[in-house]
Amino acid sequence: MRYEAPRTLKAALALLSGANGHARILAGGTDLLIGMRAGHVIPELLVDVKGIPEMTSIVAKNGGFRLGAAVSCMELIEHKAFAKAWPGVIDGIKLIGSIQVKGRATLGGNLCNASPAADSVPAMIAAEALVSIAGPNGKREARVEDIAIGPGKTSLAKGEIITSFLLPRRLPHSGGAYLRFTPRTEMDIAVVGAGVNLTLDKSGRCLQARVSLGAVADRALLVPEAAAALIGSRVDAAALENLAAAASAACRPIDDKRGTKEFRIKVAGVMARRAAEIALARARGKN
Amino acid sequence: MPDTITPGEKKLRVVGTRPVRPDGVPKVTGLARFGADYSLPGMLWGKILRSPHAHARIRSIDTSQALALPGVKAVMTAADLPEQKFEYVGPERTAANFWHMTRGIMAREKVLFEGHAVAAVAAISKMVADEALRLIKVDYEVLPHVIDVEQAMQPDAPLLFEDMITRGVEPAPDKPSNISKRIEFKIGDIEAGFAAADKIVENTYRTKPVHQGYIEPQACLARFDADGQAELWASSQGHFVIRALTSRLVGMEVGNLRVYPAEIGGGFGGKNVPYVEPVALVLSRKSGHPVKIVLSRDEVFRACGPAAGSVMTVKIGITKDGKIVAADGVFTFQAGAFPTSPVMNACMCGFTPYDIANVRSVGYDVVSNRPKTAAYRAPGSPISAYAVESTMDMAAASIGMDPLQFRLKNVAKPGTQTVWGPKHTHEGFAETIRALMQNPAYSTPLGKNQGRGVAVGYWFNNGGESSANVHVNEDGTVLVATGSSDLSGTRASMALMAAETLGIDYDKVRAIVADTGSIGFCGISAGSRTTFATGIAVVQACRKVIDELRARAAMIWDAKVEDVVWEDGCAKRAGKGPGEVETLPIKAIAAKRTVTGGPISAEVSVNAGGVAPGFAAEFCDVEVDPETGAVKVLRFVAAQDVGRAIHPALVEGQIQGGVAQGIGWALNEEYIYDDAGRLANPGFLDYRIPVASDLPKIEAVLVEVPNPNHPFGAKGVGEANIVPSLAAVSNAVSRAIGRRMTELPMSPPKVLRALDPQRGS
Amino acid sequence: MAKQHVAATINGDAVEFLCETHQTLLDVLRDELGLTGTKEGCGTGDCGACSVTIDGRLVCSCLVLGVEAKGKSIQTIEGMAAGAELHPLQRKFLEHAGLQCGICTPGILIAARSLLERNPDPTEEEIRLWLAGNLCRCTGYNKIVDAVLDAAREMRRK
Amino acid sequence: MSEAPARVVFTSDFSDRYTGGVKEFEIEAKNLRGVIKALDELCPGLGEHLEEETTVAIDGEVQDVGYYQAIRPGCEIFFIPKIEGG
Repeated sequence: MRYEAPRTLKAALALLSGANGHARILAGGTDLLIGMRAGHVIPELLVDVKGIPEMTSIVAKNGGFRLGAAVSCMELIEHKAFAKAWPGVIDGIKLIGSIQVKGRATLGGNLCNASPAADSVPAMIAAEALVSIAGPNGKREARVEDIAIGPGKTSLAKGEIITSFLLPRRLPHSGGAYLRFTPRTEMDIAVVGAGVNLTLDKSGRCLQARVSLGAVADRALLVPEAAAALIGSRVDAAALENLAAAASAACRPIDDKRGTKEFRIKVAGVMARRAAEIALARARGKN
Repeated sequence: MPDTITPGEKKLRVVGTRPVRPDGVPKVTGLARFGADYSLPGMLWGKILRSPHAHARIRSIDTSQALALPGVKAVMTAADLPEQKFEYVGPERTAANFWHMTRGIMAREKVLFEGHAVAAVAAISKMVADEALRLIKVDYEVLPHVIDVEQAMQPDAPLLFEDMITRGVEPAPDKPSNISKRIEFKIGDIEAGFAAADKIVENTYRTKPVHQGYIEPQACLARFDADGQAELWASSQGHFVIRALTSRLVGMEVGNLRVYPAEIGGGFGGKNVPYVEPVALVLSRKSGHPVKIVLSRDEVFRACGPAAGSVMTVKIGITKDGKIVAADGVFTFQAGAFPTSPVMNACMCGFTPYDIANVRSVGYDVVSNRPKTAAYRAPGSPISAYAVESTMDMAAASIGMDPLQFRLKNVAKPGTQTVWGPKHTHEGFAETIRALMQNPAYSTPLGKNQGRGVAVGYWFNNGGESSANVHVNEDGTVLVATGSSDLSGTRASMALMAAETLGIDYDKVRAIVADTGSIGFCGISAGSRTTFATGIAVVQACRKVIDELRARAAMIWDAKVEDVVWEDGCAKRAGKGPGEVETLPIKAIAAKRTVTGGPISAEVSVNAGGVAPGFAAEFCDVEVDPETGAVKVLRFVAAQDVGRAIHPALVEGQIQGGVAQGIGWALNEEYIYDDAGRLANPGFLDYRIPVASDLPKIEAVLVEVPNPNHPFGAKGVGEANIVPSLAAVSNAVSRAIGRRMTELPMSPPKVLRALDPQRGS
Repeated sequence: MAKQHVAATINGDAVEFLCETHQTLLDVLRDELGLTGTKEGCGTGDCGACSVTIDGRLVCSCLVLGVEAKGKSIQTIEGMAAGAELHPLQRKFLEHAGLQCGICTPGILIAARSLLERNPDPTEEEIRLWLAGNLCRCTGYNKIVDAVLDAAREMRRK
Repeated sequence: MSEAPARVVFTSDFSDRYTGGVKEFEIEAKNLRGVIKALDELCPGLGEHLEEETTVAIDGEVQDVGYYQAIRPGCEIFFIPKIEGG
């Protein structure tokens, strides 16, 4: 097994396209190393991207943020301006494993590992985040919800790397939140996750909203029907109930060791409603 | 029998204080050496090949390619272990059968569970060893398997042992089954008892197997020399017992094996028996090199005994004023792949907190395609207590009586007969319940979706064989050596008891754990026996040393030994003038050791009896999220009769630790199997032991009703604390949601289903 | 397979070692460098027994490759005491009986120090959340939390 | 002092296996060695089972089976399963 730590994106892309055998990108490694230990993944080349400046920096520009895909979760959590602007995204990032794991884990890894239960993904989808992708055929952008296409599968072409995430400037009176359900308070995998992002007009009516659910299908879902339940409403009890119903209706879960179908469908609505309540409070400038 | 110091009598100087433990500093600096931390020059790494199937016949094993791989120095299979006679020997409770035990170490005719060891290799690196395992070809004939205990009892269930006839049934069944044994304990006349009852409460309960969850995987280092002598560095709960079992399994004389106690990273019963030691020894014998084996967490979960799962039915008859008149329990335990779960303990402990004239406990021990169960903290008792205490809670509620009042009204006292015959002789049960009732938190009001649950629990505690050596060093400091593995600070309690007995300061005593070549036999550190039994040996050795010190002082003074007393670490005798006292401190006597007869030391070996049982009473408050079924434990108060707390901080730690394990057992811990009989959650991510943020403060209430048979009144403290915890949590959840929970773990989906008005239990 | 040459700083000392590409930092520390104070409880980042800091960042050394240590500064439990003088956290763990078997203790001490570097005055809840990645099966965490609170108190006074 | 014999009691489980169901015996002996000897004469082989498999409660006090345990006339002796813990 070869290990390379290129200093430039160009060099990284060259290594990946040049690799004849099985090459893997090493960012935080919190999933890759476990797979290697278990013998599920046996790469011939590891390309460590943590030495590439544009993948390891956080840049604030005209109100938005560009987050390097290899920035560790702890760096994002400790970045005051970002945490203040996107508390809902931070909610999701904070739930990715222990402090130790967050010291290594990255947004890029959490997305490309393509686990339906990844905690940052519904939060990023709700936030309408974009990803910048570099590959043998140049650069492109994509929506976060279009990357994972099934458990462990992504839409990325061979040799492509997600270099960064883009979060737009926020409109006034916007708020977001991510909540998940797990049996333990920490150190657990989401049984259900719900990310909600909404914007109010001056009168307090919901102008726009995005709702995303995790761990209830083969990948994180964007649920427009759930968002529709909020848009135009004052996000009152009735709207929240409709949101919950729409969220539950959108679930296509499985029974597994972490939860039952029946449980996931019920709790998806509960998580979406509670996340919306927090998002609403944040949009109104409370906490 | 050693005399007791009862409260009010002689004031204790050091027993009951909270000094830093002798092994403390190396454990906070990373220098303490645990099982995996030992190495030797030329050492090889051993790795074990395990069965991917839950149940299969082994047609053949081809190790030739593995052996041919460069860097591989030895390969072993069960053929390298001597066959053992089929007979159940030793205590009925453990019913050791070496024919089973050797097959547990390495499969012979069949693999009986996923993860069952089938072969092992020793190589120059972990990587080469892993590669070698991939080269071993095992030809399996896959057989139908059975995981669940109730399915395993069905007449058409796949048989693990085609010739197993249930023991304890007269006349013996003519057909084989997976039911290894039936046991029954009975007093009085239960039919008459139930006939006299105003109310009868009955329910059936199920629990899942759970793992002890020690953070240190099994690990050892073995060196087997050409002359047949061997040394073993292992982390275990008893290096003498590891020596006894390992030498028998490997086929060597006990005297040829010396076992050194590594620091042990948690055991809780799971390290009473060997798993890797015989394998490492054989690989070392075959390779001629030292061999180290360190299990992975995955292997620990798949192959190292968890606690039994169960299905239990308990029936209780009470009068309208709350007197229990009859109790009947049927406790069916999963033994795992080989016979003998702790179901006998379950039968013996379940109803023992109570004074009931008519009681029957029936137990079934059932094998299925899971790893053989091992002991886990008060083995068996928390499981039957869960069923009994849940039913007691229903009984108390059915007559609107406070659940602690109900227990106090029926609590066993000296003179109460146990279901297995003898009468209780020790106080402490009622005192412990009263202490809990008086806890101010017990009367605090509860909020919405909250519930308070109580339970009590009994554990035998244990005595038995222990040895201690006390040596007065040249400068008057004292060395205390015992053969008891120190799981959680017993070196500190030994040093405290020695310092108290000798009348010297704690920091003048150094307590160590000696290897099997350096001290007499000591039983395992299990059954809450160490501070009691080994403590008695230490105190008796100190008393011998005191007699010797008096004799030496008499020689120095040219006096009669009868005229010399021992007080406050000094020899004393009446001086010339009236009221005058001459003293010789231990330091001065040690300085004169050579001219007075040489080194001053004493070794004492005992078989300690007069054990007093452990008893705990606990309550907890929970809040249930009605929309998700999530349970939050808000408060936990645990009262335990500890006899006397030798080192109170360590005793509190035992109680808090036992309760934390009980909470995990009650809420989230379980073995989950897929349809192929493979464990689906063999890691700490999906086998959910409580993390720091899951738990509340756990308040430990130390109740001290001394045991007159221990010099300082100590009773065992390690185990009784976990016995009521499962039931306390279950009773709290049941009261919070107004529905009786009858299955552990009470994971959120189960609680949410119970809350569903349509389908609630 | 050619081994990788790595130069790093461990507990303040310049260290060089050779390792296989797949070898974790944990295996390098324990098997190549003899620093066995860092423990393996799971090898999958779920127990925290192998906690170390890399350039001041708390991580599980079982989830880091040895080769990734190139040019990094690593702190392990062996470097926590200042010579013969124990770190306040080490002393408070002893005073409060914050350990029983002791296998999780090195990882918890490293994690707790990392918390106090960022938050010198943590609440009990903050401590429990920060330490959620460090499993302890003996203590029920009570005395661990007490020890960290007390150490923080003492360190703030200094 | 009275020469009342000691009352020896087995669990039903144990008596079913080794004494043909007889649960109680009256034995005169000074110590446990004498009790075990007498029982072994009544049920050959029983002695070894008692020594290997049981703990004894003499008037309620639980002791390991030891020859030296003194037996008071008229006392109650229960042979019970040996306990092992976690």
